[in-house]
Amino acid sequence: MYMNIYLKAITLAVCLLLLAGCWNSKELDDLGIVVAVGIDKTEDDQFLLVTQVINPSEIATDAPTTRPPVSIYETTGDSIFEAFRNMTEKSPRKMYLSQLRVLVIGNRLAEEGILPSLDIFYRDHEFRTAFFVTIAKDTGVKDLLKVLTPYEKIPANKLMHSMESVQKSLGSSKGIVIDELIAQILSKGQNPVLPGLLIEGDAEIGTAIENIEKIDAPTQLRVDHLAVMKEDRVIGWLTPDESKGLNYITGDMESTTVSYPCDSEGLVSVEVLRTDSSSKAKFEDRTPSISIELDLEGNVGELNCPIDLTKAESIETINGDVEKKVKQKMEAAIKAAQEDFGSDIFGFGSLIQRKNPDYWKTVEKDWNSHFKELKVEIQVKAQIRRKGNSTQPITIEE
Amino acid sequence: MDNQTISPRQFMFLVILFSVGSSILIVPTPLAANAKQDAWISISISVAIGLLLVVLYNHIATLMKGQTFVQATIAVFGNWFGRVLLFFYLSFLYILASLVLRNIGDFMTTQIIPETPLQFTHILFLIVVIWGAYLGLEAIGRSSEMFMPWVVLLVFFFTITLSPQIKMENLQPVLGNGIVPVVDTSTFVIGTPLLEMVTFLMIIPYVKDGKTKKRAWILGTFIGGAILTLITLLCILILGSDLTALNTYPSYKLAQKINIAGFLEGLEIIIAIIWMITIFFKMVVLYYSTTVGIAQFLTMEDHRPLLLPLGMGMVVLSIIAYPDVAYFETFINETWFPFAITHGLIIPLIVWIGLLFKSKKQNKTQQEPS
Amino acid sequence: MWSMISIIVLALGIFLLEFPKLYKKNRKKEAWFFTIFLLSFTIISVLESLEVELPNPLDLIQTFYKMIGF
Amino acid sequence: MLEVSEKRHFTHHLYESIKEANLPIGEMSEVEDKQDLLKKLLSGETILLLDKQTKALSASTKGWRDRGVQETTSESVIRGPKEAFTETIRTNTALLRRKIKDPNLRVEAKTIGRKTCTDIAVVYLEGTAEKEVLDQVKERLNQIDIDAVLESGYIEEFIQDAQYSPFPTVYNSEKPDAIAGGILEGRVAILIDGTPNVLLVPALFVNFMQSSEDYYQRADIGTLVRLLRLFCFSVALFMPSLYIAFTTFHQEMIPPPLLISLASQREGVPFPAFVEALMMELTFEVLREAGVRLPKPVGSAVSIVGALVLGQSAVQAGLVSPAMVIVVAITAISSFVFPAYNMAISIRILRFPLMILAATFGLFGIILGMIAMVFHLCSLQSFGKPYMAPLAPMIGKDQKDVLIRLPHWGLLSRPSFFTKSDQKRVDSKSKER
Repeated sequence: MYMNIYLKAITLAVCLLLLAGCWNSKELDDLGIVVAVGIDKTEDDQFLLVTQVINPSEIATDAPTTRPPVSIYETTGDSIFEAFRNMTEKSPRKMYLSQLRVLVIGNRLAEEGILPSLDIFYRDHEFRTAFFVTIAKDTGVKDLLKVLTPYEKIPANKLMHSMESVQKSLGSSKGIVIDELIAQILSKGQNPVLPGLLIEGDAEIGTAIENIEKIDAPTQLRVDHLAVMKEDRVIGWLTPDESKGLNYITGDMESTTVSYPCDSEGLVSVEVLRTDSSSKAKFEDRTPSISIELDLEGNVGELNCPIDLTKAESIETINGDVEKKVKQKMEAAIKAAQEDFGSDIFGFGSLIQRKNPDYWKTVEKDWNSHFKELKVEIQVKAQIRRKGNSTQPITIEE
Repeated sequence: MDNQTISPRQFMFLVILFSVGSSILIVPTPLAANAKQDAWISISISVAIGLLLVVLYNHIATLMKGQTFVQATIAVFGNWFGRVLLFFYLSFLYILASLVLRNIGDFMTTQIIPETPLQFTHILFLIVVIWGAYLGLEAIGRSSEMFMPWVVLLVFFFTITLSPQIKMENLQPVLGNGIVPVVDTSTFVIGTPLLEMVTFLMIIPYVKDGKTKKRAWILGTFIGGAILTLITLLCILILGSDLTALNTYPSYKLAQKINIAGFLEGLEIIIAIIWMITIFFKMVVLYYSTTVGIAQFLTMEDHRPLLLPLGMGMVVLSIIAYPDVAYFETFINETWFPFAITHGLIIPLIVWIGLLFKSKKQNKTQQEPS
Repeated sequence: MWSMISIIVLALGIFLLEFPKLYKKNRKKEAWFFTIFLLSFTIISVLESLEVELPNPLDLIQTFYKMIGF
Repeated sequence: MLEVSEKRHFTHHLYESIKEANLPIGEMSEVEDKQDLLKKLLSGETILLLDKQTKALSASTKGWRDRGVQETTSESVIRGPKEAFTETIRTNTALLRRKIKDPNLRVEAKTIGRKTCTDIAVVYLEGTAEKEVLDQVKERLNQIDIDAVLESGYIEEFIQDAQYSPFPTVYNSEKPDAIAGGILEGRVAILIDGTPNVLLVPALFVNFMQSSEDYYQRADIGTLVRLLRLFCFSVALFMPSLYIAFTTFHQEMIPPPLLISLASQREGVPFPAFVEALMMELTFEVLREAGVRLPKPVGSAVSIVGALVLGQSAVQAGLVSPAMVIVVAITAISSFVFPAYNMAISIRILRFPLMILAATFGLFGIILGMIAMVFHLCSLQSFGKPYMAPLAPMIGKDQKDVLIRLPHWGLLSRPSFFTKSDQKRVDSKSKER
């Protein structure tokens, strides 16, 4: 009897709650799924917010229509949060941000400092931490997000995938997700780098659906090299080689190519399969220095000069040449960071902090100037393991 | 109350769930903020101290001779002084229970269902807690056996899937800021949940088999402490101490980082489930011992009529307990530890001394005639 | 207004749920305590729903421990 | 005077000899009461009245058309005996006796029902069945005072422990091998005349997850099937509510490509997901009920209507989303997996409150609902045995025949939660070669 009354009471309570409404429920078809967000400052010092919202029925359909797969909304506001709310004036649906793929930061904002504007992306419960942060290089964020991409229907997905594949197989850039970025900005011993995005071709043509109706899309999006930051401001850009050097040092290089002209004519290209870098801080008389050891393993990828690959020495020479080449890139990156930018993008400061926390406390305040003086030793060890399907370069015997 | 008993194993599970519940939510942040990368050392220290505390509680439990803390205190100090002590003890439990309720409510409304009014979340949660407390200790103990494997499994899964993202260097330098902040911070974990274990003095008389139950309590505290240490360690290893301190709920953020084969994302629900289950058991244990305590305080025969009225009060208290999160943070950082030590250590110590005297006297009276 | 009515309805429901049993079993003391608890907490809930400032026990605790120097 | 008494003496002698030896009929009994006599006559016995005798003889000559032992209709198996109990209690006890030829098998007869006088038999193994359980069964049966008993459901409602619980605490089956297996474990079977459904107590939660076929297939297969059933249990219970919770509260937990496709499917569906799910589930329940009641030739019409109208047209008309149809279908199929029909019904009932909780609080509601359910399950008892045993309270040595099933040579003892005495099942030497 007792039990029955309790069951009734609970059912009654549940019914009451149901009547009170489903506060938080939002139906799937009421959501505007945002895949990319662009932020920048306008000229009158307001925040500019651009969102790329997907049109689900266009993407998951058997019968494509002429409507574009994504739409763009643009608003301004005194804060980013306000700009998001202002967006409801334009968009029929509530912006749903959990599926965000890419956050694009405009030039103007990047030079002013991005940390204040990152707050909402970390604070709000709707954002998840797995989205890339990038910088729009030489273009406005809106133009960038407006470009329709061939093959991949959602431009934001295309950006994310190319960023991943550039990092995986070329190594001249790398993706960074928001919490890593915030951790690096907050850390005194390391400054972050951000990948850049740019438009190739005419921005206007890219917005039209005709852009993707052509085999050779006239306007395309490209992932470019890395932007060097000092704390939260962008202060310059690395060249492709320096970017690769940076990735070698920080151990983010997964796979890339190294090519160089050989003694006579032609090129040797080596496919780097995996790298393993370890950096250590050393102290001599309270002067810190960094030593980097890089192990590199690769294949011969392409060969069009007369080298006799059957001989063990020739593999040795290739090893040596690759080592030299990679070391150059790494040194270039360090030189750029130390001399041009004065920004510790490698995390050497954190290494020193871990090695000698007492010393670190004395230099922590103006680490970037100490960084300029820091001595770095580099050791590269390359190992070419295989030479592919051909035993020798394909040449005509003379 | 109604002669329900639980087995030592069930008791151990309750202790584990109790020590993990709600602490797993709130512990990593302040720890990482104060002790930085050495937060896990702080937890280990406090767990070691907590084990000593449990030894004391166990000793008190033996001296209580099958009575609950409330009954024993009244028996030792009489109706007047005993009741004064108990008033504080019971109000401690009641306030603790409503704070725990608020914790889960806060978490749900910040992370999972932000637009739902707080009080409705509390009411729903409390209805189920009352249901559990109504069914009695036996059902609570058995349910803990049903849920414990899942909690262990989920914690295990959580650890395994996150292990590729571990960065060992986040732990270095060990003791970089010296030992002082580490020891200083360890008071936090002693305050919550270790001193809160004084609640079990209301439960332990209902545990069968006097010998293994002591071991069960100590082992339970140890395992619960180990889980807490593991979660904090994972937070620091993966997020780093800066981000851990920045997040309100770092372990939830941590779960967002699980990514299996690029497809299985969004597994933060796993940690949410662990939380809900463990916090639920903490609530049930607290609520049950509070109502049983109040019923014994008022020499009632049954605690069940009190369940619903006290629940109404708890919803109100949990709402007004703190106006905003900042208030809670200062309260938990500054006032909670002395508050918990008064009720979790000083009152039990007073009762302990009283019990010691009483048992000495009894021994004498027993020895003299013979 | 609605919240006040629903609180009172809820309290009445709890009363009807528990009281007859206690009355039948002739447990006078428990019936009294039950009624006192229910009544006082209902009043508190109603006051809370009318947004009356209620004293917060945590404030009390905080000032007490501040006083003795924590 | 003397003649009369001699005559009486003679008839008495005759009466005695008829009673003792002369009539080749089993089950002769004496009747003294007129009321009793009428009752016996009406229940089909032959009454032999002798002049000048105050007692009558009643011979059990009951005879009726019965259905004969046929194949089971509600619990079909691939491997194992296919016979089912019939409506006749004598046949049923014989079926059990044929399986268990132990002299300790006891059949205790009873009649319940003031008007129907239904025969009831309590069957158990003396020495194996626990005395407390047996006493409780008899006590509860003796307490019943009802005018009619037409089916075992009447008895079940009187003797079950939790009067208001969606979960069954009495097991029933129409398969003699399942009941015999239960009796051998030390449980008590209750046979009721007029129904092929035999009750078995105590019944624990895990019993409803097991089928007698688990023991006939090889151990590994039996284990896998049991785990599959447990999986289906959770699917049947939680699938619709999880779907509602995920699509209306926690979209961030759906993998992105799936989210996009779900969102595009929902485009233009007029109802909220909760109403959609409720509608579809209700429709399915109606369909299932109709399928049971309809005469066989019309049955196919229902399935056509169900498949075409609900599966196809409703989606094309944009009333429901295809994903919802899939969810409902998976839920329905999963709920058919259980060997015990009454457990399947309780799952069907519990699905709806869980859906309501999911629609108001999302996953928070579902988990709280689940916790409340587990607490309820853990508080249940069946004839003094904790319902969730041997999971909670955990009994280590009984785990070998719960979620997993060890091979028969590994199941050395009977489950200890039913009986403490006569534990030995398999001699450990029987596997030695």
